[in-house]
Amino acid sequence: MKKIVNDPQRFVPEMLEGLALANPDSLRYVPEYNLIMRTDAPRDDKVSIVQGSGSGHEPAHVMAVGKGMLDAACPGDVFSAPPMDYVYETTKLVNSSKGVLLLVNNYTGDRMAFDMAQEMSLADGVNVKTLFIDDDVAVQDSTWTVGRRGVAGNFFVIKAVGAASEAGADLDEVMRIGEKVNSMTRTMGLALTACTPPAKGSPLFELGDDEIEIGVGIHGEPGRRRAKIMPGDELVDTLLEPVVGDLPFESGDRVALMINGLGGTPISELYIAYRHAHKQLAEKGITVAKSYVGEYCTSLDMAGFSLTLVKLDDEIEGLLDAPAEIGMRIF
Amino acid sequence: MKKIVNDPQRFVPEMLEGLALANPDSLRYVPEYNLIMRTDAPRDDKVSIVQGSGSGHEPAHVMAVGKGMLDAACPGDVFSAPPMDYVYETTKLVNSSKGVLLLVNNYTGDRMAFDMAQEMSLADGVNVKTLFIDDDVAVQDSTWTVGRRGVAGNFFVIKAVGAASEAGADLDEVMRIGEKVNSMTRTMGLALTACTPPAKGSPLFELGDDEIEIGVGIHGEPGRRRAKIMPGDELVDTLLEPVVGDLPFESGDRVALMINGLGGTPISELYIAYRHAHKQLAEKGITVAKSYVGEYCTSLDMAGFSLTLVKLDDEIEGLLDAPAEIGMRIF
Amino acid sequence: MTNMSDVEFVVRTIAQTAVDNEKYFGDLDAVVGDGDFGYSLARGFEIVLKDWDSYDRTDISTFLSKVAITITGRIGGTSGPIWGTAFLRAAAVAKGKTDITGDDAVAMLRSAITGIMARGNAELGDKTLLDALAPLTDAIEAELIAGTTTSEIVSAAAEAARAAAEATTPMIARRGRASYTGERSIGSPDAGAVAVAVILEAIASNWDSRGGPR
Amino acid sequence: MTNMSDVEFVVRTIAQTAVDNEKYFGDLDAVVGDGDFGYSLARGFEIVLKDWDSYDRTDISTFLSKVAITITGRIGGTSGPIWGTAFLRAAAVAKGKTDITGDDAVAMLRSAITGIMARGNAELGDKTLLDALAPLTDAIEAELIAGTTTSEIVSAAAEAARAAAEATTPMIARRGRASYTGERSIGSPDAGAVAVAVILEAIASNWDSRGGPR
Ligand SMILES: Nc1ncnc2c1ncn2[C@@H]1O[C@H](COP(=O)(O)OP(=O)(O)O)[C@@H](O)[C@H]1O
Ligand SMILES: Nc1ncnc2c1ncn2[C@@H]1O[C@H](COP(=O)(O)OP(=O)(O)O)[C@@H](O)[C@H]1O
Ligand SMILES: [Mg+2]
Ligand SMILES: [Mg+2]
Ligand SMILES: [Mg+2]
Ligand SMILES: [Mg+2]
Repeated sequence: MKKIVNDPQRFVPEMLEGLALANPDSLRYVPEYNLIMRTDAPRDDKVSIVQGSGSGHEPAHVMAVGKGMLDAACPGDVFSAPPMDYVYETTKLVNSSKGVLLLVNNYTGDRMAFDMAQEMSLADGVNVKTLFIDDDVAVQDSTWTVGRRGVAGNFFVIKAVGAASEAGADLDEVMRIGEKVNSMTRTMGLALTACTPPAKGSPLFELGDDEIEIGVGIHGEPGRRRAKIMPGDELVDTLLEPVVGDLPFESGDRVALMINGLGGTPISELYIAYRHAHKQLAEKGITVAKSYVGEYCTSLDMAGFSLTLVKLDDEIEGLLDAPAEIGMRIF
Repeated sequence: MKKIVNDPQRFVPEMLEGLALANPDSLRYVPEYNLIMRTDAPRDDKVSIVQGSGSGHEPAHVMAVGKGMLDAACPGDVFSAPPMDYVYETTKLVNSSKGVLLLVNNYTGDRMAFDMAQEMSLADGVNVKTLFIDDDVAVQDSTWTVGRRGVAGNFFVIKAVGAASEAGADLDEVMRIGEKVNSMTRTMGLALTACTPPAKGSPLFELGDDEIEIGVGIHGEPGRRRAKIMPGDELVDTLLEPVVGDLPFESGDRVALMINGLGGTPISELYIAYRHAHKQLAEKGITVAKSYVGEYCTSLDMAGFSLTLVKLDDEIEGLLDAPAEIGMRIF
Repeated sequence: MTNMSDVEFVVRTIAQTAVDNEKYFGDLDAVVGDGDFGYSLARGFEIVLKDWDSYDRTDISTFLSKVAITITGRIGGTSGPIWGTAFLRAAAVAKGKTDITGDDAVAMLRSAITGIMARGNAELGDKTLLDALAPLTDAIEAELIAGTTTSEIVSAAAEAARAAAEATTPMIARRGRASYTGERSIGSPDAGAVAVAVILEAIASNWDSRGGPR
Repeated sequence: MTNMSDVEFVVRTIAQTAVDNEKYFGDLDAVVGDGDFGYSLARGFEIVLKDWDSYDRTDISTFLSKVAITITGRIGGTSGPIWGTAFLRAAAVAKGKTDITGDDAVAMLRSAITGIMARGNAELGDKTLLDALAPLTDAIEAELIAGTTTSEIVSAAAEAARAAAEATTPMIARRGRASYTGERSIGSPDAGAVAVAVILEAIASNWDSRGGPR
């Protein structure tokens, strides 16, 4: 394994410490519960927004903490839901009189930890709600009744509820907005390579020099099927068709289009994918009103990308346009 | 080769087309000369800033075009200096009555193309100056008289001259600032893997599972020496010592610290590197006043990172703080 | 009849086995899952071993509850809630007891199983650790009826768990990360079920030398 | 004595060889450089072949200048300016001529060499294509003095270029990308020098069947 890593067990804490050192004015690292929170949280004039999930998805979610986005992120170890205690303590730490919204990608481990933590927090009198995000169209077969996974589309939910809470919306209203954005968001991803969790030290699965995995989640697991590598435009079509067909997105729609890198794919390639997706949508009469190209929710060093569409209306577009300041900065 | 690519010869044009499609209001793609320019360039109230270089370094330099940064970027093919014609045409396209500043990383091919293009532009009456950036301390042996390479430190030069030109500084003043920032900037990088240029289709060099290259530039060439993989903190020390010792940076200095990913390294690992660099500098009495963690100047899909320090004074810090709006956006 | 000392032996063996098999359990989870199963268990049970002496041993139930709190609170992923729930449910059945009979042990296991099912919304046949837990409980029950020795019962349970774990190979995963791969989960055993078998084998092979009153 | 048709043959062979050897030249550059040498030459000389018929052939000098403009303007990397300069300098020496003697050819090559040296700030022994160009020019000069046939001269030049290219292997690169690797550049030949040898060999092996007036 060739990574910038010391003790693999310290991978997440050291990353979080680095993040806090790089953002001393805006971020605070709480080592006991492995969490990153805004230095000004909790604020009683706004609902606190928390995202919990495993680590390995950076910039999601610890680098999405900041004004207009999250008040705290509560990550577990690499690809593992946070232990219930951490969620519970995070909820208490950011408890605001306007309430707390927990955002959770819909994976079994996360669901359970957050369900349990919410129960305990409610018993303590914290006004807390949980929103499960499930934008992944790769998981649609009704046989797999655990439901869809939450993947890169969580960015849009975070951005929208972050903006709404910053504007003073109450917990019910923030929850309504989050559910609405989630319901309008669809994603699918593919992997060109497997990723290597630091504690494992080797790739999670073997993939031939000409093979790819289609329909992957964000935890480095294999996808729904394996295929041969194909030209970039066909890779895009492979994701775009199921995504468009699912909501469905239709001629006349205005959308946000995200090409999300999974960690090991350079941004140059993401723009090649963006180009084709944008053109294909235009041909279908769908207008890309907002574009997002880069890394938003990754799987460590996995090469590959996911494609997300969000159906826009004036409300959602306004929330996406609202300013935000987060640790994933450029200057 | 597993990349998001169609025809490798169309890698750069398709990327640029994608970039322009994603930023229709702010960016224009000129296919004839393979260039990206601001839609509002040239503006006669400011010096036009152009960066030319090979492609494969994204977000440098095409995604650094925008308000407060570059007016145009003129990239060649992957890792190749742009043909002289393209530089010449770019210079003419952004010709402002306040003049044009060409920023060039100090590599032989780039030097020659820009020298020739500058001569031709001057003959045409364009007021143009060229600044060669050479921040790489890996190249210091006096036997190699081609001089230091320009690498990720170019970001700081771009940011500073971009801010100064936006504020109305004249060409001489912009040049002075660029030279000053360049003189205060030092970088060194290392590679954990080789990168794969799309036209070649295979890695540029072979590197064992436990081997790294120390002292690499930004064109995927091997570095100054090969070493065994080491813990993350030692990787940082390997770069930090030569960088600190070169200017030298000393106790009492305020610096900007950049941990730049080379394309295939996830941001989580970059923050692990940042953490140690920040702490080591603090121990030396050097204060990190501004931090930059992410991808600024890459080598396609190479895993690895470079470390840059800039010695700050009030002038430089003010210019780095100035607002900017570029294609490498988050929302 | 088993007592607190036997319970301690069982819990300690579970914890030690989890720590010792971090890599193996992780590799099993990596086949169609995300590879963190071994890491998650090891990090949590490490804490159980570290805090070992501090657990309240007023009675078996209290002891198991305290261990459950560590597991639930400190193990991440699906395993924290699942294994924590199992310990909690077993503790509830042992309420107030300082000795437990074979029937008590079966009742505790059955309670753990229904607890896991409720927590994870899973059923037998979904290719989870339940598919090892239920058969091993059945085996214990059968041996109790047959009236064999504790030592033989434990061995039978281990054999049943191993056979059951292997029998998960042809199953299609309907719960957990592996379920997202659909049909591709066929052909490899469930990591959780194998872990249960490995733990039972460790218990069985050390049972006779476990020390403490018998 | 050679004429416009011979010059066309030489330029066309250079262009075609560059296009045909894109991968080979790129791989040579990848050993200690950045691997783009083959790509850069091929993309530029492709345009030379495409625009072939449109070049002004008023005299040899004009023709070479037009080709030089394509090369300088359209080839990226170090090679555009280097190869473009070589063509421009050769053109300058051939000013006004429609026939060139052997001595003219030598003068054109010498002028190209000094042009490259000035453009790239390089000297002989820096491990660049100069280290093949200079020896092949020397060889032509020696053959002219000895009074051999044009065909033999061309063969001798090719042999000299090949030997010289191979002789770059133990050299340490002092110019170009390869120079950044320092001592590590020792042990592989310079990509530019090998390209010159391959081109000369192509010229030599097709010289007698090149067509046109002799
Ligand atoms: N819903 C569930 N109910 C019961 N057991 C489950 C469930 N989902 C997964 N498991 C068990 O947990 C194991 C995986 O645990 P772990 O790797 O910690 O979870 P995750 O899938 O969150 O990474 C599986 O091998 C399976 O035995
Ligand atoms: N300064 C120089 N002067 C003359 N020739 C040079 C110089 N630098 C490099 N070369 C030649 O150019 C070749 C590499 O060309 P190319 O790959 O296009 O350049 P780059 O190093 O910019 O990628 C080298 O093999 C060498 O023969
Ligand atoms: Mg997991
Ligand atoms: Mg090059
Ligand atoms: Mg797992
Ligand atoms: Mg090269």
